[in-house]
Amino acid sequence: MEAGIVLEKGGLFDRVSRLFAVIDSLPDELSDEEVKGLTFVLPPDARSSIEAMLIPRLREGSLAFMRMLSSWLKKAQETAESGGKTILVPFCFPPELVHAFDGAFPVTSEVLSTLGVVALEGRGERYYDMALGLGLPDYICSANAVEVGSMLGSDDFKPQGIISAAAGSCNINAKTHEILAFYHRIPMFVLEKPVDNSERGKEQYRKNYSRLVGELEEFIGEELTEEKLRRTCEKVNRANELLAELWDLHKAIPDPVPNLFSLFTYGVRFSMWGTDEAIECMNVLVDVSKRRLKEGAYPAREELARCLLTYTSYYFDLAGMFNWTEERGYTYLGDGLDLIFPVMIDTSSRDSMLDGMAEQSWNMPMTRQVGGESMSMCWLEDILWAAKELKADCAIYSGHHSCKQTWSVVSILRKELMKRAEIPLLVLQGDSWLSRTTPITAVQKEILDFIGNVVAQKKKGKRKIRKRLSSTAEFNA
Amino acid sequence: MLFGGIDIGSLTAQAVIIEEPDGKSARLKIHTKSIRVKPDPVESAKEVMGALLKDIGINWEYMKYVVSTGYGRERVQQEGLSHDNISEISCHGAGAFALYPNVRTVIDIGGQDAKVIRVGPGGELENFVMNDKCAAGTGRFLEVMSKTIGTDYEKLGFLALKSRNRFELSSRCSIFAENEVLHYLQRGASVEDLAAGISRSMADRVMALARRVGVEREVMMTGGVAKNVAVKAELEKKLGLRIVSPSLDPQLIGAYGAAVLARRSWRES
Amino acid sequence: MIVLGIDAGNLFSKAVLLDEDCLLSSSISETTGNVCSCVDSIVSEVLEKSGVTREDVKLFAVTGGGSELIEGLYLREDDVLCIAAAGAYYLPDVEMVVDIGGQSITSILIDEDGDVVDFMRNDKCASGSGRFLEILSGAAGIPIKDLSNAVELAENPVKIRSQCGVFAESEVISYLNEGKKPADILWGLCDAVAGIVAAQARRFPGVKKYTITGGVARIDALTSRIENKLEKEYLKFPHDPMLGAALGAALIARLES
Amino acid sequence: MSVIQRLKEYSKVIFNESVKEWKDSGGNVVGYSCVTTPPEILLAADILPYRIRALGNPNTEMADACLARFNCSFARSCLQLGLDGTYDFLDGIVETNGCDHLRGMFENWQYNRPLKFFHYLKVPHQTNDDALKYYIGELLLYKQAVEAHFEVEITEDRLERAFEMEEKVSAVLRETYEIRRDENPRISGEEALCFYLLSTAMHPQKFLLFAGEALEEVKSRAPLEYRARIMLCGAATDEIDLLSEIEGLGGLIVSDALCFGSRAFFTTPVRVDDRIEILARRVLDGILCPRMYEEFPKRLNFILDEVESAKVDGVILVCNKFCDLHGVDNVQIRLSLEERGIPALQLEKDYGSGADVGRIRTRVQAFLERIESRIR
Repeated sequence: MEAGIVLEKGGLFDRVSRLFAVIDSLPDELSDEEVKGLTFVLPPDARSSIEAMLIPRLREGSLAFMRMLSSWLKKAQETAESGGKTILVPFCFPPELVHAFDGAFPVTSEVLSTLGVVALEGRGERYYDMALGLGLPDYICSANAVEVGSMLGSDDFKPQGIISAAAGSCNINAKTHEILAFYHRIPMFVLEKPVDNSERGKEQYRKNYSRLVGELEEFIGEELTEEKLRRTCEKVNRANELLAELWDLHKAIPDPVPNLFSLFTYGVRFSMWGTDEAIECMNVLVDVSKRRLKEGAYPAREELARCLLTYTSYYFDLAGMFNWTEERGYTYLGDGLDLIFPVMIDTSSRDSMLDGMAEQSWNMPMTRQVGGESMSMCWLEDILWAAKELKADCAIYSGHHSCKQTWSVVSILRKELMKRAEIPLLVLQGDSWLSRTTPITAVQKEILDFIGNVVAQKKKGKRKIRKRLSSTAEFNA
Repeated sequence: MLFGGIDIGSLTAQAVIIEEPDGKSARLKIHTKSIRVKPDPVESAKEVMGALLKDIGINWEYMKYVVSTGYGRERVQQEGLSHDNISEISCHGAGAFALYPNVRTVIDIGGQDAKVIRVGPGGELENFVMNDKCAAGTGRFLEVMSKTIGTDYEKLGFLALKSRNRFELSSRCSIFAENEVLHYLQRGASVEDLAAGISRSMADRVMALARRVGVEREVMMTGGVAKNVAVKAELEKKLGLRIVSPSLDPQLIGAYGAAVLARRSWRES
Repeated sequence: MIVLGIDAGNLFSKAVLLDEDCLLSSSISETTGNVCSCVDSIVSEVLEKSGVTREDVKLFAVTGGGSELIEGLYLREDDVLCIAAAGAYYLPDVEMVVDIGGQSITSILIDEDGDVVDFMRNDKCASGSGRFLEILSGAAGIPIKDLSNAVELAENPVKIRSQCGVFAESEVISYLNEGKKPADILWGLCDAVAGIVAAQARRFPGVKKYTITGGVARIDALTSRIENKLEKEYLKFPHDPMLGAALGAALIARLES
Repeated sequence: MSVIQRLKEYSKVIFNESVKEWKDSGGNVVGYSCVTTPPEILLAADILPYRIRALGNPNTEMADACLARFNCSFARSCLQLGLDGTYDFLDGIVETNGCDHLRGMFENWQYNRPLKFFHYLKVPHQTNDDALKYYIGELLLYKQAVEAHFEVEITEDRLERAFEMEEKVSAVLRETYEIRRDENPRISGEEALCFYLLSTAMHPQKFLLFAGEALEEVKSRAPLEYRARIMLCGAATDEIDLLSEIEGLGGLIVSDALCFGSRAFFTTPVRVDDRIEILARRVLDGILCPRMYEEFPKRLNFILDEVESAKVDGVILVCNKFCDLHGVDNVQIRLSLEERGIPALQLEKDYGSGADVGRIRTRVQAFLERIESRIR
């Protein structure tokens, strides 16, 4: 860091890990009192998020998710301590490839940023400011900036390598990884996604993927044997089945899957896919949802709107976003990051498995949509498909400033959604990871106005303001 | 011998004259004047310098060398009111250094922009950064906010020190922040807490700048916002060091620096 | 039937008193720290002006940011609906209402029945908003009410590029310091704001006829520029456009009764 | 009016006389926006390649209804000119994935005001052999698409002639840079930019005549005065005004690493026979754009060499707000330059330098003063 600015002791990763270490010591069943006691010690921002997760209807799922995370964080540290290689990966890269190695472990920058925002005092914005302090622009991806800021501005836990898998689908993500590697002099392995949906493009991607595998084997100093691959791929397939099951549960009306589970689902996907922890966590999410389906449980009197979020959600206030909406009868059918398109991997041979993994990687969120040949059309097609599958009656775009790709074509998405499926799209301008951009109260007002006037209104039937008013006027005249 | 500095800000215009008695004695006299700006910087320059000269009963022609800085500094020179024009960044650096040679970092928050200036051991301009992103964290931001809670930004500092509970100002855009502050005000938030929140968010913005060029002891704060004790205190906390206050009104440092540079140019020529 | 409509906006509070279609009286005042007392004062003002007693008023309706702070049995409706209602009712064939409020621009698409189909609002940046315009014309030394007349005097207009309120302000100040005339700067300002509004309005391409509400719509220098930029027909709001939401609230109240 | 004066005036127009003539004589014009699009292929098909520019156009009303406020203002300005009809003289467009903003610009352009010919040339972000092979394939598809739509055959000797023309053009442009680099520069950065702008908005043969004359005039005139020798690095900067602002303050731009500048034609010679492969290698190996995620050392070294050979006093790193590639790369460059004691100024600005020019002037003037106070 530059003159006069001292490195902070312990950054985002360290703080979050210590926070989550507590989770393991918790009993499986938590009473309301125990929750109170547990959150008592937390700073206000963290408390509100943890409380949001631990309200009765979410408690079981949340605990499973938090356990999964704490073991993810713990294993990352253990890998580092035991001289293994921790590798920073973006969310749009399937971490199972790294899990397949014995001596390596993936840490996902967006997941870490989100944890910082959810669980740290001041919502991790301090780290975002550190990134800006370096001179990085205020329009860089907050999903990375929070974690990157911590890595640049504190003596935080550092990875030994970086996989830059957004090359092709996202400029800023790739650039952020580049400057991180430059700043800490750590190797960066680029996995480029050609913006080309033709067979040439796919072939090129398979080449790039197997080159990456080779580079990793050399870097980690370990051969990726067929057994290791199979061990992992089988777990991936199991988790994929559960993912598909959860997806189908979303189709029920009202949706038995709590809003927050959307975040949990890809939280697992982006960190522990290909491990037993992922399967355990997914199992709980599915079981809870099935139970709720049987009981016909739903947080509000009626399901007023089935919203498909087209990109991300807002993470800086879980209570104010996920729970607030479902308590009003606004269902999250999931957001753009739930568009994972699981691929069942053929485990018959090393090649078949690598091809399957490459295909899975090709189908990851962002990589698949804005990394596609046409950002607008690839994105639109997936959203249309999901909206139809899940019987969505409205869509909400919420993202962050740095997503230049979605921002530059969201106007096309809006027009086409209306034209092709009569689905109205609310465009929110806040930032998923920064409350400072648009306070949650403003966001909530937008959503209320939108659903109240545009979505629920349709169901209630028209007000016919013009006809009725003029008739009353005539009547009274 | 007389050397002058004229600094046209967005709200006020300042003039400083350094009077160097003939003979060996090094005792310099400093005369200062400050007025509200006129629409035209040339007018402001004429008036503020004129008034100052009147105060000390001296005519323009006795001025050996004058440097203009701030808004419209070039035009002030073109109109023959100054011999040279120098950016306010250099002037604040030079002014702070002349007052206190141990200064290495100058944090200058003016009406429209915030700057962090690094000065070398010889007083040279080593590096600087100026807010090129959002304008939150400028004097204007603080001014709008103060107006919203019905005070001025000097008093706002003292209010903030009385704050009991933490209030986080989430918006950065001054127009939205104004709305947000109103929102809480209408819902019964205490003016003290709001003031503290505003000052903290100010300090955050400035810190982001400071990190970019780095901060080295001693640090001096100049510009109008330096008069806000809460922002200063917040910055001291974040930097973990004490911030030196100039022995001159912080708003005069620019003009004083201009005069200092005028004197230097005269000697070198 | 006499109906009272209130719009407790973030920056201004407005009240209207409607007897059927007849606007008996209206009142506008800056929203202070205490919304309730502010609303009370404008309510008593409209009653006084029109010589109507509280008892004569059959319905009270309130909308706007501060509405939840107002005690008493009021019918609450959100501002999108109210603005749409006002536009729909007073201008029978208008398809879009663009409301330029204190710190945001909202374009509301309405169908032939006058129901809201869709709307867009900028919740991130306040550029183009009423406050934006106010601050900048202030910086140029012209109170916002004199804007239109001042702009008439423009000879060689400048171009305002910054969309951030404070930066635009320093742009204005530097222009002043370069010796540019306030009129020329304000011309550029109106043009810039008109551009921002037009961009917002263009997001509903199909629309042919539209109107503009909100305080800023009072400024002809602006509405005329917006009109020139949009290849759509501008219908002038028949009452003080700043009263749009308040009128809408009253109208909705009449419906719900 | 002097030749250089005329050249300046000429470069300020988008649909200039030369392009008009070409159109009137029934010629086709195809637009491209990124230096990864080799113009040779179009030239060989007897099509006029035109590099899409905005020349500082600050108006983005129509574009703002498509692209968001968070998109680069250069991309928005270009889209505006596409939507308001300024670019209707184009018979087609070649899109590249130069950056996310440009991709968005092209998609909105094509969605809202489609052109007859539209081809997407996909350029890898890596330089390894797989990437090279893929890109060669892409260039062939690009060639075929042009041949198919405009019903021409791009033969080897047509290609050869195109190469020769382009080589001559690059030679002239390089010469302008040599003159600037000189102890006593006789061309300003502003003028050099005009040379480049014209070279991509005119048929090579016409340009060579014009530029030749201008160069003669330049060589015979007196050296330019300056306070400091500046190198300007950064994004798509076709804003003539911005450069004249900087030079007006005394910072003579003696070299650059700009997309509308050296980056477009400072290519290392390639020794292979196949012409398409030459084009491919030129772009992948030669291009100094921050979109190439693994090539930072190359970019830095180019700047360091220029600083050395052009005796640069300070480097100004310019970038349009919301530019991801340069926004981050400029930080890396700034850190690396300051490390070596080379003064660097990061200048983030809205496109169309009319925007807060006052603040830009303050920062640049202070930067020059900083350089001088170091010299003192």
